[in-house]
Amino acid sequence: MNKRFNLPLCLPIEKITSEGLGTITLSFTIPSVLQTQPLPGQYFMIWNPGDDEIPISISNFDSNNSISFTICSEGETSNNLTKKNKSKLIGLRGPFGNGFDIVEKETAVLVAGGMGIAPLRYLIYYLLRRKNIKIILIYGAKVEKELFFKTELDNLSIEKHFCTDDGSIGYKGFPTEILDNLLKTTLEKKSTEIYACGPELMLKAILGVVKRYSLERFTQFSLADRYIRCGFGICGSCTLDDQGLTICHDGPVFRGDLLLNVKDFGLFGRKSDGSKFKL
Amino acid sequence: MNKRFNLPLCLPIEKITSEGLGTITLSFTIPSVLQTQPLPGQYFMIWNPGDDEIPISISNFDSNNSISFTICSEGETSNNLTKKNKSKLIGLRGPFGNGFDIVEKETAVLVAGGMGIAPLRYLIYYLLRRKNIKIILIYGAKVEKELFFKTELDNLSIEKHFCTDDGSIGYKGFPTEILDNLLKTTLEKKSTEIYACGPELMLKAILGVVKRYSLERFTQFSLADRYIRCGFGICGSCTLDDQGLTICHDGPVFRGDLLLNVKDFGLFGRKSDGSKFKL
Amino acid sequence: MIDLQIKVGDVKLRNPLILASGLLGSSYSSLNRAYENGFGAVTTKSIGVESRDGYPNPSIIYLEEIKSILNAVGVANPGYKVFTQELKEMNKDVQYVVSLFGSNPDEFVQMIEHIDEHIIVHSPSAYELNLSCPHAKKVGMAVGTDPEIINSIISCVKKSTRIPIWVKLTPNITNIISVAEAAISAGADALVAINTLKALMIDIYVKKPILSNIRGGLSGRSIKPIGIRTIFDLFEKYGLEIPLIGVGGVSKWQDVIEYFLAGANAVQIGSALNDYSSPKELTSKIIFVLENYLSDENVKIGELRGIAHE
Amino acid sequence: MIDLQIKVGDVKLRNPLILASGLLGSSYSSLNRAYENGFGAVTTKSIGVESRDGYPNPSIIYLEEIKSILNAVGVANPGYKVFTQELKEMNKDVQYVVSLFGSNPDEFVQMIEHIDEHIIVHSPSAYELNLSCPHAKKVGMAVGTDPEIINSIISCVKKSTRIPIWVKLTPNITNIISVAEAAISAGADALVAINTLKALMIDIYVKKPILSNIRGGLSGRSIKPIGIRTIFDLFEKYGLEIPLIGVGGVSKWQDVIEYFLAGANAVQIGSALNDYSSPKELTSKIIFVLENYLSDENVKIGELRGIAHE
Ligand SMILES: Cc1cc2nc3c(=O)[nH]c(=O)nc-3n(C[C@H](O)[C@H](O)[C@H](O)COP(=O)(O)OP(=O)(O)OC[C@H]3O[C@@H](n4cnc5c(N)ncnc54)[C@H](O)[C@@H]3O)c2cc1C
Ligand SMILES: Cc1cc2nc3c(=O)[nH]c(=O)nc-3n(C[C@H](O)[C@H](O)[C@H](O)COP(=O)(O)OP(=O)(O)OC[C@H]3O[C@@H](n4cnc5c(N)ncnc54)[C@H](O)[C@@H]3O)c2cc1C
Ligand SMILES: Cc1cc2nc3c(=O)[nH]c(=O)nc-3n(C[C@H](O)[C@H](O)[C@H](O)COP(=O)(O)O)c2cc1C
Ligand SMILES: Cc1cc2nc3c(=O)[nH]c(=O)nc-3n(C[C@H](O)[C@H](O)[C@H](O)COP(=O)(O)O)c2cc1C
Ligand code: FES
Ligand code: FES
Repeated sequence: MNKRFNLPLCLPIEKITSEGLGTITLSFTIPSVLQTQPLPGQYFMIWNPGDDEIPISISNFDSNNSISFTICSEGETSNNLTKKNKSKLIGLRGPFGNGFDIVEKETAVLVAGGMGIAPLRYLIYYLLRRKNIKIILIYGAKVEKELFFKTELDNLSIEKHFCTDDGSIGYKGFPTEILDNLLKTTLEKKSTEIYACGPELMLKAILGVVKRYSLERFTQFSLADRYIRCGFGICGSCTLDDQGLTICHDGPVFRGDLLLNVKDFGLFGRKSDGSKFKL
Repeated sequence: MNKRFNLPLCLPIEKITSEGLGTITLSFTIPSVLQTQPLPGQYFMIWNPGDDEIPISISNFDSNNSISFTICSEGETSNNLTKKNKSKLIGLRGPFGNGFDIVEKETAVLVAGGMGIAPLRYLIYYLLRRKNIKIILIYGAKVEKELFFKTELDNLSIEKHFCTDDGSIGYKGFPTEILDNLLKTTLEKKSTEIYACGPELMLKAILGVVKRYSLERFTQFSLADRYIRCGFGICGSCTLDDQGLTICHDGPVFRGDLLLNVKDFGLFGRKSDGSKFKL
Repeated sequence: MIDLQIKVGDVKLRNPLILASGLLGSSYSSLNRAYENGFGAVTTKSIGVESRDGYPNPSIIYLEEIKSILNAVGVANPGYKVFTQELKEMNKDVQYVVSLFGSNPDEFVQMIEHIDEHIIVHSPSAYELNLSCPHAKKVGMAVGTDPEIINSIISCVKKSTRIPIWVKLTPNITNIISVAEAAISAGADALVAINTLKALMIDIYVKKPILSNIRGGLSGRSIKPIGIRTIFDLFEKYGLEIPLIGVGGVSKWQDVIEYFLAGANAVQIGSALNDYSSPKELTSKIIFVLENYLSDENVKIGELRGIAHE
Repeated sequence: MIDLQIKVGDVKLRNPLILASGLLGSSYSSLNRAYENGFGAVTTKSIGVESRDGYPNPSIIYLEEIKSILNAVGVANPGYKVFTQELKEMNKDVQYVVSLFGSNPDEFVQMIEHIDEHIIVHSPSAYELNLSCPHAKKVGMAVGTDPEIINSIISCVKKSTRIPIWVKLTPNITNIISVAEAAISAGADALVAINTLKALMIDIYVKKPILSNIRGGLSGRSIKPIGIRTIFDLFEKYGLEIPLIGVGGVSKWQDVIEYFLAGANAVQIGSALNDYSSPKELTSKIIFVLENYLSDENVKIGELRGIAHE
């Protein structure tokens, strides 16, 4: 049962793992009486009491009810969160959003850009439990140091393609190029589902690629560049033009065919005052 | 499922049966989506919109969700209710109270005084559905005309003992005397459960009788002489001294051994202002 | 065992759960029972000078959907003289609070002097002045929104008795501080907040208000966030200056803690009686887990007071 | 098919369900969508003179137990000039109401004149003055409890526009008639009631208020009996003299009827969005059964207005 905690569930930080570059993973154990089974792609509102509360994807969840969030220091709140000590109480409100639609196809191609690896990491573990799905991860970052979970991923028996803008490791270039190449060569398109997460501009580029192969309906994009307030789709802070769908509730995962009609996809975000900003 | 309607369920009067002497039976059909299965001895708060709401026992309930209440004109509200027309809306709030504890013994002796027949009528039909219970009804009233449901009861194959104060029909005297006589002669005490309803003074007399046979634990009394306001045991209008049990919620049915410790049983009631009055 | 004793001013209670006024409070028997069943103190139904039958039924309705109650009992009571007889029957170990309503200082003084005179051995722990009932005419809220009347009632009452005076405030007001100020400056020994919120419900088939009195007061879980806010407001303004008793929607152990954190010294419980099969079940369930929480957090309950303001 | 058309003064709506201010109202897209999804009209988020980021999160919390919401968004908005751009994108068939907040008559006039000037072809159906937000400083309730300020705001605004002025009132007040009176005498075209109730919630482990702003406003089913009572009060006093829009806890078709019986001409719906999977599901479920009820009872919806007073 995917129970939602509507009020912040305040739990002590059980484990803090440094991922490098101002990025940490916080783990908590959800009391087993409060059974929940969140999906990859769903997120929680993470409350740092006395400070602020921000949306963070689930970067792992295991059968022991241990839940992890990987937070990158982007601004004040995320930065404060990366500096919390063990045992401090953090409020978890969620899970929110639709999560990825887990499709039983032969191949799952996961495309991550930067922090976009967080929800895809949980997706990998989730898919690994289904033995019959082949997983291909394409993961890019600016530099090697920003390739979080590199060692952990190296230990997994999945197909991996790393890339960096500067070529410090892996392919020199963008994940889109690798994806394009795979689609052009080895990938059996009919049996492939694509899952992408990263900056909206990268997602926009991916949409361009998959469209060329008419795969937009089979590509799921997880968006993150809108201000989230309520998380359950009522305040309207995070709507996409023109359809008025909310990222927090109707998303954050959308299929490419829908995004083709989203006027501001890859162009504008919305700030907390509701005004638009250029992405 | 014994669902309770906490807000008045407003239903049209479906059938009005005159029982004589300012007494009528109102029947309603509870929509089957609102499944409820009230017990004999439970009551509803019957709301005459624009007027008042008074506690009335269930005098029948059948498998077609038809529920009946038999109301005797005692004062303003009950009198107004007896004059309602078919199709008028009446609010039903309930069922409330504990109801009779249906005991699987060989013999059930039902002792009714006057209007006390109402809940026992439903109890009879309820018990008749359990083939293996022998039913003996002792039913007394002041005069023949106050023996409600006489014809209907005559048609039932149960053992009946009628009595009236003036001997206009049946035994001349009180139900207590008949009960005493049965207990003295034919009744196998170990396999008998007694159910009594009527004016509290009569109930007090019955308690005196059954106590002589040490049957107070096996005699259930349904009380009605306290002002009922909430029906669910929170306002305290209907408490019994000294234990502070409520008639509306802990009762209206109590066993005799408990009533032996109720200081005001058969002595005092409480009015709507909370003051005591002599019964 | 965890110590749950608390103090409301000079009044010491074995635990912080007080039975609220108007619930199981019209006879000595139900008050005794509630105390035996584990409440730290019990409050009587509000008593007035004259007897009142209250409003016709329906006068108390449970709103399942929001776990709340709508009532307009109309301060039914037998009058203070008759009720004094009930008080004489209270068990000697019971800590009880007598709730009173009236329309002017004289009425309150008259009732209190009578009770003080007739109940000498086992006096009430406090008098609670109901200046907040939303549905009775000329009393309760009608006097409880006017700081001047409040001030004069309390000043007079304080002169006539040595028993602590608790003042129960209404939330149906623009600014509760105005009346709290009047109560405190007149010498109130504790503030009790909140009473019910003015509310109404209509049956859509009958097309009439359900309560015979049309309007009534809303209580129960739906009003807890308003009760918490009120206690928070009062503690923010007065800090430790005056004891505060939190009422409104307490039904679980967490609610007790929440009221303490907001600034309360004790809580009253009313509507939640309907959530449990008996008063005993209510108090024992709440107290059991409350004790666990306090021992986990390693604090005394009193130490939680007002902590949410830090 | 049953006719659900209603009129709020001169404003004709295809059905009586209006999207309440602050819900899905910050972009033209969500307003268009809500209207397409079946609302009779949609209200924008309250807009002010300057842009505001609103309060940090948590700012909106769902209280499952009482099916209610506690919020202190802090009237986040991009300022009226930027927001006018959103209004330009509204679909031409959409009936929309622009909600405004401000701290004095000039601010309201300034905003309205700007919008009137820039949105000529497809004007708002009404301006709704938010004189009732409980958690923003110097605006909303801060002005909405003072009859004099209300009167001067509305008088000035009425002189500057021909578009109907709806006035949204706060329930956090001793006597709502005092402010209603001021609004009506200054020329308000409709009253909207109620906004949220001042409330607060504390986490017992963190021991702090959950909302970053500490206090917030309570909405949703728990406040319905208070909203109904308020509309009843207003209709009792003013009868057909002024249109009334009922807000607070509407989530089912029965609630719509109940508000009409109390005296409303239309209702607004906010928190209940969370009870349905989409605005479309909400409106279609409500409208479907509403139509059945009206045909069973053989009345037009408008004929139900105020019937509970008879
Ligand atoms: C669905 C979703 C999932 C996310 N998952 C992750 C994740 O797993 N790991 C991770 O590190 N980050 C994730 N983010 C991004 C993260 O929420 C922002 O980095 C964070 O909110 C920044 O807050 P701040 O106060 O530190 O920075 P600020 O200085 O306040 O802002 C930095 C940037 O973050 C944005 N931001 C601030 N507050 C919010 C908010 N409430 N909602 C959305 N954006 C906001 C600002 O608009 C700005 O662009 C996710 C965002 C969304 C919407
Ligand atoms: C559990 C229970 C079951 C009952 N079942 C039946 C029944 O099946 N049929 C039947 O005819 N009567 C029944 N009664 C009695 C019935 O409720 C009263 O006769 C009725 O309330 C009288 O109201 P009135 O306004 O007509 O009379 P009034 O003139 O108001 O009073 C007449 C008498 O009824 C009592 N009474 C008035 N209102 C109430 C009230 N709210 N609660 C309790 N007593 C009240 C008065 O104290 C007085 O003794 C039952 C009562 C109880 C408590
Ligand atoms: C049926 C009922 C009767 C009440 N009678 C009184 C009363 O006589 N005097 C009073 O001060 N408060 C009275 N109240 C209010 C309660 O004491 C309490 O303030 C209110 O119900 C909020 O608490 P709760 O949510 O725990 O019920 C009554 C409440 C109810 C439900
Ligand atoms: C998240 C949220 C934001 C709100 N913002 C506003 C607002 O900007 N202006 C306003 O007048 N009311 C605002 N309100 C109040 C609603 O419009 C409405 O009056 C209140 O929620 C009661 O209706 P409901 O119970 O249907 O939600 C807001 C309510 C919520 C829940
Ligand atoms: S954050 Fe409120 S609608 Fe998305
Ligand atoms: S009628 Fe309220 S307790 Fe019995």
